[in-house]
Amino acid sequence: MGNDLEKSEPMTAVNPIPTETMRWMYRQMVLIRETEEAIARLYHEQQMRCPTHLCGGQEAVAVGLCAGLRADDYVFGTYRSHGIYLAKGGDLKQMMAELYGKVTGCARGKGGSMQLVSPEAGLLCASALVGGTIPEAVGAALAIKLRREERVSAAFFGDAATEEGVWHEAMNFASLRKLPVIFMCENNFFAVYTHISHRQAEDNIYKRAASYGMPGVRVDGNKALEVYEAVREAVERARSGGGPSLIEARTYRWREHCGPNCDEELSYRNPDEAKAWMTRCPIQQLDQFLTQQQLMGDSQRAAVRREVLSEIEAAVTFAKSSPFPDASELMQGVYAP
Amino acid sequence: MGNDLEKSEPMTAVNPIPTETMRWMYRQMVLIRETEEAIARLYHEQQMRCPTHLCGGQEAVAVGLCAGLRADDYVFGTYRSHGIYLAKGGDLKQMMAELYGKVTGCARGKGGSMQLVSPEAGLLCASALVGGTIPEAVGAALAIKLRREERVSAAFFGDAATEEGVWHEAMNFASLRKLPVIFMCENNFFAVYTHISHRQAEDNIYKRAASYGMPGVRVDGNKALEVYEAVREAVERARSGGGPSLIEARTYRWREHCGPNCDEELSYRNPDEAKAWMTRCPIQQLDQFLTQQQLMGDSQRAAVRREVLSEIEAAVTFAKSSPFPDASELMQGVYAP
Amino acid sequence: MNRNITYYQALNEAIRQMMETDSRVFLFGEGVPDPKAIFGSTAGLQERFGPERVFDMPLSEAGMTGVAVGAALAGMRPVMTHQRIDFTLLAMDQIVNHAAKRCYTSGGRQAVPLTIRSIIGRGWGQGSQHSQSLHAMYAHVPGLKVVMPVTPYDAKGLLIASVEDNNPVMFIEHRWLYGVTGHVPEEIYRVPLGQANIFREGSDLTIVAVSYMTLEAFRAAETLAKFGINAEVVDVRTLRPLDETTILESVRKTGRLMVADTGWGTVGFSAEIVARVAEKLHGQLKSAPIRIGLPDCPTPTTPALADLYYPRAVHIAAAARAMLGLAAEELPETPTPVQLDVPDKSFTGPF
Amino acid sequence: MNRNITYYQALNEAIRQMMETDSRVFLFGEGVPDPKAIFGSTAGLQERFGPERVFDMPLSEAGMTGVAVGAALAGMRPVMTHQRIDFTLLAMDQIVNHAAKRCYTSGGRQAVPLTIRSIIGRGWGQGSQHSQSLHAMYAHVPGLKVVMPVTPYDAKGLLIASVEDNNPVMFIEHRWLYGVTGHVPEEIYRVPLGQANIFREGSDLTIVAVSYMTLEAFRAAETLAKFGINAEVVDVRTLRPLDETTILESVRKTGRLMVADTGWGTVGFSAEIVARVAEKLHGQLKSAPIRIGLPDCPTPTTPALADLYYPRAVHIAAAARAMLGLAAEELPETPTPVQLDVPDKSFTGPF
Ligand SMILES: Cc1ncc(C[n+]2csc(CCOP(=O)(O)OP(=O)(O)O)c2C)c(N)n1
Ligand SMILES: Cc1ncc(C[n+]2csc(CCOP(=O)(O)OP(=O)(O)O)c2C)c(N)n1
Ligand SMILES: [Mg+2]
Ligand SMILES: [Mg+2]
Repeated sequence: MGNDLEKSEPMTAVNPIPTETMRWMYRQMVLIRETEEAIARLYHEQQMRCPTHLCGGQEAVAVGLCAGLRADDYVFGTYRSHGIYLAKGGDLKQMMAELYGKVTGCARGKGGSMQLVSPEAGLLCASALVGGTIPEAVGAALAIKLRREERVSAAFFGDAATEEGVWHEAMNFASLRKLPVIFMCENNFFAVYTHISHRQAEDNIYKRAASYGMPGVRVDGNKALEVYEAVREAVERARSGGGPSLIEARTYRWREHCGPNCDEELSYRNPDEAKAWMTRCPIQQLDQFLTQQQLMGDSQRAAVRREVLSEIEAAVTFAKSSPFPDASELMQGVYAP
Repeated sequence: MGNDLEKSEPMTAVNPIPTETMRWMYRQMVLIRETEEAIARLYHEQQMRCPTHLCGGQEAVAVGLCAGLRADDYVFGTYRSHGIYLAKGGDLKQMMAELYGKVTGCARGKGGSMQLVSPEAGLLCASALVGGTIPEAVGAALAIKLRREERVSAAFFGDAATEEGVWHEAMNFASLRKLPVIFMCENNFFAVYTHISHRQAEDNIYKRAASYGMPGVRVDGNKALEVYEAVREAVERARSGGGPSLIEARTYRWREHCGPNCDEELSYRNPDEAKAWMTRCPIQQLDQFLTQQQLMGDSQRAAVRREVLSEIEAAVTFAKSSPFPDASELMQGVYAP
Repeated sequence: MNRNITYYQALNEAIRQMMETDSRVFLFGEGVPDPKAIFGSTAGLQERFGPERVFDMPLSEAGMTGVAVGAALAGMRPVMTHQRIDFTLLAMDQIVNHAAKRCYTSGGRQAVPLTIRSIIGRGWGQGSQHSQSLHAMYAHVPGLKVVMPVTPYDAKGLLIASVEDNNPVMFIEHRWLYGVTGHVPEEIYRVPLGQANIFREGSDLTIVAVSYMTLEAFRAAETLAKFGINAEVVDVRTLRPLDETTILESVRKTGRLMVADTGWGTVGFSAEIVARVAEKLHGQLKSAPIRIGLPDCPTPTTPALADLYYPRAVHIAAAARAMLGLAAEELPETPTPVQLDVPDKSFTGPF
Repeated sequence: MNRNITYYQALNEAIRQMMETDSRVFLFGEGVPDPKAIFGSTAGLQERFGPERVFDMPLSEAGMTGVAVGAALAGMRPVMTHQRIDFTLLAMDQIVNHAAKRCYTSGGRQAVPLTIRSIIGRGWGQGSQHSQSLHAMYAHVPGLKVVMPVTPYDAKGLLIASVEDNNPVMFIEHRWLYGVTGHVPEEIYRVPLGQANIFREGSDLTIVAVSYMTLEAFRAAETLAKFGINAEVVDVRTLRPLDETTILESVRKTGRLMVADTGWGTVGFSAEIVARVAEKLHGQLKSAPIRIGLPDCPTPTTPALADLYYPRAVHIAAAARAMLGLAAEELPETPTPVQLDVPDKSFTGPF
């Protein structure tokens, strides 16, 4: 599918990407991938008792986005937000504990995998309702503008979310008020089992930005650096008062829509297409690039793996050993004091 | 504003408009104009006790649309539907009686001006909710396609309705399924007192059709023939399986948003702009054209006026002399048998 | 000093004072800056605070409610207006699935300090899509607060309390109340959410009333007084959280319950009041409770039927007499001569 | 011949037979043609009737409900599915402002023969946005019908009656019922809308139950029988129009009322039942009525709290004992050992 991409080469000589940023992206992608893999392994123990949507294969989008954001910027996610939660700097222990329904979870066990939240990391809302957080991201951008802050706000959503009316309403208002928001569409071509061609008249998400007088670009969502560059441009525009941008990042989900398994046997996706995407693994691609550029060697690669795995192991242990919320918490927190 | 129109000349030599059609358009516009004027005069008697949105000045859009439709085609309107109701062939007596809340009304006095309906004329729904009938028109088009009929369905809506999410959702689905529907946007630049520039990022409604792979054109909504030609093209496309079209017809409301009065004193609209539009009266323009082409003379013009005025007088008499619904009707018709 | 102002002026003053004292408060909605200014309740505010903090919005109820929720999550305190509560149905996903859930589902770490103003009403052929009274739907949802002020005093005090509250509040006004006058202090004050108000003391029966129906109930009570019947009128004011204590106390005292609601009875707010009393005061009612509300059908536009659709003081009074076992009697219809689909100028307070 | 099939098979058969007998019927919704086929209820239908009459839809709940309303106005009989009732909140404007109003507001000249299937449920950490039971909101609205079948027999008979009905019907299924089995005739038959069902006869108290709670109530009744308490379980089946007669008759007989609802109690459906009984059977209850429903808070995801959130047979049985003035007693929890957030395989009928 490379051919239907706007640009295929990630690097511009003009404005090189800092090595640290690239190393960070690599590390975050490995962290996300290994976390999802660990969840996939452990889910069968049936101790994580909530619907769980893994993002394996799509890591470059969340990481490319967050690489371009500051710690105090806002992001809004979906039910598939493990990646964005971790990329934005959410605490892994708290995330794991949330999946295990423990009181030490990021939502004290009340939100589960679909509603991860990390106010301190800037993830203000992840919603189980498709499209639900898109206008909310615009609202956060409005808050930023009203307070004359330098922050930006990012809406992270899937291809099907653009079919919801609120997407259209949010795009229009964001552009009307020139708000500092980035619409990051993670186009993995599917809504559960339904291909985009059965849901959308045209496969042209990024082009629809024109309806709102907004710049829109399409990038290879499996190339972290390409995503990052588009984000960097959009963020500069937003911070300098230039208003919102739409980025369509095309990528692919490796596992089933919801749950820990793979589901080729359901054959709603073309196996060759799937294979093609998997050979274009976002992590391997960045790995190769860093290796070629001699920015990463075997020892570093191994170190990253070691660190990440022990972090995950620690998080799982923390989650499993944490207590469940006390019965008294059932009726607590319905209203804010 | 002529300059920001796609095409300004109504006539094409290729496919001339039948004289009968043009005469019919003239007559219908006069009928609608005089009906609205009569309502404006009579409203102060406070016998029409429901919110009433007049369409004076915008007649060419409804008439240009319906001139291109067949009697068995469907239309869906808004709370401002006197024009579309009459243009599509709705019964004037029943409309007047409805405004007077009489049992002889098109909705037995239960719908009022905002919810006119005429199943026999093909007006299936007019809604007091902005945008509400747009997807419904698409649904009727789906019914047409499922039944393999030759009809088309038309959604008639204002500029602000395109801000509603359902417009986006309806546009996408109509194009996805190549449904025989015409999206007729009556852009009078205002939502109540609010100019389009305060509501929409771009003044480009017709261009947004591209997002859905749908043809979109902008026409001078004060030129009935120009509207008609765009409709004729769209209808041909729809009937021949070519799918939906979007038409943006730019026009201007002469009176207040809701009610019988003019409201220059509120000065939310530029008086020069208003004057410019009024001098471009849709009826006068067609009148001039027909006169130039010697398709209409003074006697015919006078005859039309005479007929129309007596029709209206008869309708008002009918409405005023009709009985109110009986008390027993209050709880009737909540459910269909 | 006893200053009487109107309901809409009280709302206007509350918003102005909140915006003056808290830079996080902003106001938006269809028609907010327009010449009609939401029945005058937003008049002058854009001039005063500028188009950044006070603005109109696109016709995007769902999206704009989401914008408000997002701004609230980011630390602002938005006040949003809908010209009719019917329009809030387009925003139900944001209100019920999002705003109402955020605090609980974040383990209490987040708050959505959001006030959503909307308007219910009656009269002038508004019809089935423009005159619904849908507060019951919101009163059903934990995580939301639902407020319906009747007097100018409460309008200001409850609006200030709502804007200062850290939760999503459905603040529901009634078209026929904007012209009502009453005493309103100039300074900032609060009427706490969750407290009902004994609008009129009485001993023979309790009429629990919602929004505008409080005035019809009050008028009915005055009529009943002429027959020596002393009705207590309880203005619910806040439907959620509900002030069960005040209501139960009153019913315990009078032994009789009538509920006068602006909405439909079936699975409505009035059902909750009757159910609470049945559960908590079993065997203490001297007669069967009565619900006065809209008949179980949509709103007809024709005045001929609308006049029969909306319950008024006469119906409340008649029902009260029946409840007390008194013979049916022709009760004086007020106002007379009757034009029932417009507010009664002779009955605008001060309350 | 006594054929036992599952709830989802019964639904599937109903749709298939309706589509075979009436070319105006078509079926669409998210996931309708996908491998999971809405818990199997739409399996094979696209293969059988083709992609024109059976299709998936874009993520556009509001717009697609409008499409269904428009198709119905144009003479079709759409069957729409929503995978969760939470999603119908995006379509409230079309359902409440449009579908519910068309017949009345056209003076009875139009009909909207539309069936909207949606799903409620419990368990497996669905959480606050994916497990609400919002039927009360729809039961409040005149012009809508609301159906909640429990048995496979009713699932088929009520779905056929709904599709044949000329009004918008909210047809609400429960996730935990799809695997339940029961006797279902092969031929087309109807279970009339508006008729409750005495699910279990009894004399000591009446348990009016909604959807899945009918099974928990039934199980509770079996437990209570061991204590010599004979509970009558009334399955409401249709919430609107409501079969008041059957309910009142049962309560008149038993003199005791409990309502077991899948939703919230406050301003919920259970309030309506209690209110009706209070109005129509004043003084005839031997003890205060009891409502069993969800606590007044959103759904927590963690099983530790969800297990406390959803009422079960033990709670119903305990409440019944209390109502009858019997000493509290440790009641056997079924199923045991307990995994409360998944359906109990040992309790799938036949019903
Ligand atoms: C409003 C709403 N409608 C339907 C659903 C059911 N649903 C959950 S995820 C999903 C697919 C969404 O696809 P996409 O937006 O592309 O995101 P992806 O899952 O591919 O990451 C659907 C239909 C929902 N959660 N919310
Ligand atoms: C969903 C909804 N939101 C708001 C309103 C209030 N309202 C009635 S008409 C109107 C203006 C609509 O403008 P437009 O669509 O351009 O149509 P026009 O009145 O200009 O013909 C508004 C905001 C409504 N009726 N429905
Ligand atoms: Mg997707
Ligand atoms: Mg307009």
